[in-house]
Amino acid sequence: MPVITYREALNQALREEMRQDPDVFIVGEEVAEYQGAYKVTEGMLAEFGPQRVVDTPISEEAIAGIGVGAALAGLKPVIEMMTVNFSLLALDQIVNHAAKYLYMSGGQYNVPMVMRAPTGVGLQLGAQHSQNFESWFVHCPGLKVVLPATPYDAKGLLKSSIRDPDPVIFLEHELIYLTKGEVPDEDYVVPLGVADIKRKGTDVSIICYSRMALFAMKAAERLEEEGISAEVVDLRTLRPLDVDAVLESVRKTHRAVVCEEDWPMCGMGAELSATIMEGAFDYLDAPVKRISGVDVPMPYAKNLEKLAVPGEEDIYQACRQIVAGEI
Amino acid sequence: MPVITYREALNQALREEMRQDPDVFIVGEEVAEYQGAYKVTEGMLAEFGPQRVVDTPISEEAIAGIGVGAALAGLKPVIEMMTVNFSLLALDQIVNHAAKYLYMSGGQYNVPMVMRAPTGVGLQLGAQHSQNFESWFVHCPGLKVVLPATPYDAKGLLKSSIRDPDPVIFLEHELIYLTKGEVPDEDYVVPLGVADIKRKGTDVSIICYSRMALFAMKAAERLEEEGISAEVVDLRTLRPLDVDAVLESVRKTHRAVVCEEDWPMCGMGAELSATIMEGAFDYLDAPVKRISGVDVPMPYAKNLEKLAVPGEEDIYQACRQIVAGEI
Amino acid sequence: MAITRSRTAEEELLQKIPREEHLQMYRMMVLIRRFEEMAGKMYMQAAIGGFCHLYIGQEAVAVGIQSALRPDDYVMGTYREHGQILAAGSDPKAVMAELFGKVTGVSRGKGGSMHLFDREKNFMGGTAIVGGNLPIAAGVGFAIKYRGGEQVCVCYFGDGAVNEGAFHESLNIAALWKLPVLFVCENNLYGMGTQVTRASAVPDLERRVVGYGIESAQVDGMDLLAIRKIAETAIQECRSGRGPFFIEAKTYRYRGHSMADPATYRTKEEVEEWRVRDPITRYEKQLLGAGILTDDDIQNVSREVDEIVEESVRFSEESPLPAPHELYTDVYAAEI
Amino acid sequence: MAITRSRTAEEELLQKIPREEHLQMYRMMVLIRRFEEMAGKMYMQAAIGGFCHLYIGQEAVAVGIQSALRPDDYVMGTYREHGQILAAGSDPKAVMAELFGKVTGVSRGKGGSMHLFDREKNFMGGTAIVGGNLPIAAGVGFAIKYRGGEQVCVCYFGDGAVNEGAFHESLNIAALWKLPVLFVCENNLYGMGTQVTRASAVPDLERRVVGYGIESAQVDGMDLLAIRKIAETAIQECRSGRGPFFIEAKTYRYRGHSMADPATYRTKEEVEEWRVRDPITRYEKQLLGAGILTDDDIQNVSREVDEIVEESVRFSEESPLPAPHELYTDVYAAEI
Ligand SMILES: Cc1ncc(C[n+]2csc(CCOP(=O)(O)OP(=O)(O)O)c2C)c(N)n1
Ligand SMILES: Cc1ncc(C[n+]2csc(CCOP(=O)(O)OP(=O)(O)O)c2C)c(N)n1
Ligand SMILES: [Mg+2]
Ligand SMILES: [Mg+2]
Repeated sequence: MPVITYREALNQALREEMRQDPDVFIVGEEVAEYQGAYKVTEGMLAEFGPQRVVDTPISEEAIAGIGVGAALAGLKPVIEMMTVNFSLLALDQIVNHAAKYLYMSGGQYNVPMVMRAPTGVGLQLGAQHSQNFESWFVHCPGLKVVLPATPYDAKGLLKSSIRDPDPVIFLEHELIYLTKGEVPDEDYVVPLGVADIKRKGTDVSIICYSRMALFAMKAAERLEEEGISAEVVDLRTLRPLDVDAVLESVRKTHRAVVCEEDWPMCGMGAELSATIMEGAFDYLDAPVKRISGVDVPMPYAKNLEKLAVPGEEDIYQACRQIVAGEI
Repeated sequence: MPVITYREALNQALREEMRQDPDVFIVGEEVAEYQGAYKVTEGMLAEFGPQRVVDTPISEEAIAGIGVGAALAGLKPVIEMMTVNFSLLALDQIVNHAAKYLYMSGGQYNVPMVMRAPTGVGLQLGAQHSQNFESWFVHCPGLKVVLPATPYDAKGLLKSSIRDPDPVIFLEHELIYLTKGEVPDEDYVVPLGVADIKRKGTDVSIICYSRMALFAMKAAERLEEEGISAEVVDLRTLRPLDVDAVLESVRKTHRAVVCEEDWPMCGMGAELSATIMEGAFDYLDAPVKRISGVDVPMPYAKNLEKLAVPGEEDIYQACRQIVAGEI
Repeated sequence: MAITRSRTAEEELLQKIPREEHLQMYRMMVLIRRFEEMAGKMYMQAAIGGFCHLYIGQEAVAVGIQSALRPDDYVMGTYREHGQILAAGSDPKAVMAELFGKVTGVSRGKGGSMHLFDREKNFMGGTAIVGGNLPIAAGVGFAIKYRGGEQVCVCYFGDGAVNEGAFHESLNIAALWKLPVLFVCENNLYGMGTQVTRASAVPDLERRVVGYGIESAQVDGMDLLAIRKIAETAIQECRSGRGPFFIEAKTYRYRGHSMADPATYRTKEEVEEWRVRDPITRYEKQLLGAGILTDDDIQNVSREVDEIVEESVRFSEESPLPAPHELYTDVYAAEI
Repeated sequence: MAITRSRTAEEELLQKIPREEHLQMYRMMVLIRRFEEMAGKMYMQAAIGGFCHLYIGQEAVAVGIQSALRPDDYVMGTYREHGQILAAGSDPKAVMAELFGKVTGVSRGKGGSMHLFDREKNFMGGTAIVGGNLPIAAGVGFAIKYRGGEQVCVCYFGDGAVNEGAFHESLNIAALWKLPVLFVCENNLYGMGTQVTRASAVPDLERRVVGYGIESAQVDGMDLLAIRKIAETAIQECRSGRGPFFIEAKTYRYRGHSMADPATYRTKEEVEEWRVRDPITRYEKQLLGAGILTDDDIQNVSREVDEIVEESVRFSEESPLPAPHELYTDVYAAEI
């Protein structure tokens, strides 16, 4: 199977869907002539032309509205927010409109739109450009939230998201665009709402998603050397959440470490922790351990940024402690 | 002590602070001539004049920016978002700017601003006008989040919020403006970050805030008749969160029911549930029980709205079950 | 363009439009008026909940605009949209039932007064966020152009909405991409209690769009024929691919902002001045004067409309509430 | 107003401004140029991280505007603000140290290139959100007026920011309330890779503010004296309480959008055309021509500035990183 980057996998997904469905188009800042701020749409202007690969003014709220309106009129828009940080300017369209249209209209108007956005910490991009807001989107009924960790999942999930009849928030971690993996050339999809056991284990369940899943895999390898068998549950989709997969794993391992790069309070880690307690309380040998970003705005200085972002070592240590009964 | 409404208590707090500090002013849609959409600023235009009680165009993002800029220049703005639903249009100013200015400037520029907003379900206001977003604000370091349940707390906490050197999100539940309680005429404050044990108990801890605290008190009374002693912990401030008060109560009662009107996923209930497990796991006789709004956009129809919003009965039943060991 | 006033142009139009159509437009204006009066009454009786914003006084705007549209055109309304959706041809029974929160309502009782939708009529809501429909209208316009269609998307909004960032972003993009969107600003002088002069640095709202290089016109919002005329021109512009068009209709709401608003911020005199220019009375006079309608016709319309409104209330009262399980449906279109 | 071009006006200004001040402005332009070239170099050496947006080519704008301000006036910058904060008088050492992420930086290393702050100079940032500083500038203007002060708040932003809703809301409110805000649009023809003609329905950006009834002017952003002149007029307008002022400075960035951008979306010819109009060379010629500065002066400035820049790098290299505990400080001003 060909080995390509996460970014190329997304590009493939977009091209394949646009080739087979004329109603699919992509719109956003710098997606066309500039080939995308993160080059995800590279070459697409040349293949599909300016009608279907559309550059916009710097108007996030309108970009989201273009998506909602086009979707209501029957198209399948993929809107790109240059980064999730700027989607704060578009939340009224996403949350008050896209997420509620179907419900408010009593089932008449669904919104088959995908909002793609790079998310997470970068390389010293500072407080306003290093955020994660998946918990905000997960909070809102009517939205679906997807955060793939591997090129294979990225392609399969983006294709599912584009075909999905509901608004999907599709978040791509900025620091994994260049990671590589096997990706089939042909058409395939990864269904929304299904977690993937990226590694089987018996001693502790590492529940994770996006870039944290890559750290989890590395940590699990190190743990194995110490005879600790960690199961890595990559959620892939946060809403709908694959609660069964999470509980099944924890009921087996009796220990859970939940991981997010995002800030802790009211984050995905909190939701997972609560969900696990509610569904597997009697199976737990230890409290669920949360690993999150440090609860501060992201500092610019390299040394401070390093301290603020959770990684492999944090997962590794947490698993060791929880298995050793130190948590 | 005089008995006044929650709304009058807020009005008192605003007037007292504006009388004693000329840098305090209030700005927002319809706060002046219209006397406030919910009449919280009634009579204030007459007392303080249009320079300090300022009507704005319908421009939420600019309103928030007026607050941030005025605060940076040394004033103490109180901005009113007509309802928290519209603050979605102002989140870039609140989260990317107000919450980060102090940090990004290395301590040079703090933002002593208060954003007041009615929140929560109303009387059949529909999907776009019946939301709670406290979990979103709680998620963000740099912000403080306050949701008083009683007139006494409302006045004392609003005064603390106005005097606070940091950005404070102050959320007032729409359906408790007319509730009454004893409120001192004179100057007093309720400190931010301190929960209030509204009722002592031994069998179960009801952790709550805002309107849910009022339901919790009623539920606790009913439970007492059945010989169940419930402790009601009114958080009052969600960020900073009074973790000690929560854990102390749960370590005593060994059971916790956490209540929010908001949607469940990544909500305050999830945060509390996780926090309690992390801090009192060995004390828990049962998993923490979450009570939240139903995970759907708010329907208009009266009967459906009633089903969507949690209340006294839900808390009552949850406490009975958890004490009976059915959870 | 300046406000259309010339007598001759008016007579021209009166004659140009077939009697049947005059009758339809007149009936629709009267229907909206009576429907709204009834909605107000039902609200006082607590048969209708939530916020209820009446369209009384502004009838000529929606009726004039909608009368110039094709069935396949799209409409984006506001939260003051009872009149807009009725003018778009929706069944008054289903609209009233929605206000009652019944399952027979246009939105199955799940939307309410501020969230009326009717897919059959391409009526896309119904938003309670001021200015929230403007970016969406641009999106609908984009879809029309994407498909090479000839439809138009009409977007209604008030004088207050002009100051939202969404207005700015949407008009710039619609103009930049030449989208077939007809922006209709219903300038009723107030946004809640705020006079347009206290909200807009330039109270002449047509001036507000100069920066987008967009075709625009001001029109007397109390003059059905003037609105009908400019609507035809504007829609033609949009269809022909020359881009969006902005109409400022100067109108007035007789009632408060919503049923909850006593409207103490304006004088009785001001309200009276506007009532004198009532759009229905005016159109009625024109029709009678030109011999297009007779007193009998007027009385018939009055009787018909009263029956329709009565019937809409009866229907709503008798209709069932949504079943409890409806709470959980329509959150997602896909099975989860 | 039209772009200032008249020769006489230019000579007038040349003579009116004292030599010492000319020397300062010239030195500042050269300092910014060399500072930015060094920053670019340091970025390539990975001594500077994150996004780095250079001001090269636009020096005349910030220098011209800042030279007309008082020390107690306020400044809101963008993320392309190295030149803006230097022109505001901040210490080059502290600015460079911030780019290095050192604790001696203007923001203690916690802000970075896009988040420069200097309270002593009333330089309020430094925002990485396009258009994000416009509402804040209105707020600062509000505070000035609230206190009855005579200061002005200058707000810099680019041609791309004009299309954000924040621009619209802020200009309307500033005009409506007559706030002392000087809006300076640095139109360098591109927002990232997007030419202004592909982003703004009306590419003549001065036209974009007609709808706010705001005083405005277009100026050659490569002509320091022209900018200085219009800045004086504009600032006078603001101080006198007549409300905000909008300046569109037509300028150009020689480098890509950021250090990461090869700028393949524009031709070498276009870049060359603009380089010919280089603001530093032009001002230099004027000063020499009028006998205000001598070749020696020019060489001295060059030497001084090189030393300052070298020194700023040395200082930054030698400065310590923020201590680990700084990660947790400055989240809140109050003890928690
Ligand atoms: C974003 C947003 N801000 C504020 C409100 C509250 N609100 C509802 S209607 C209204 C006034 C709107 O005035 P206008 O646009 O003139 O429309 P009109 O009511 O006069 O028809 C306001 C402020 C809202 N619903 N949405
Ligand atoms: C709200 C927001 N949207 C998008 C971006 C990404 N971005 C950074 S700079 C830029 C272009 C801005 O162009 P302009 O306003 O002309 O300023 P210039 O870079 O030319 O100085 C964009 C799109 C951002 N930082 N913030
Ligand atoms: Mg109005
Ligand atoms: Mg630019």
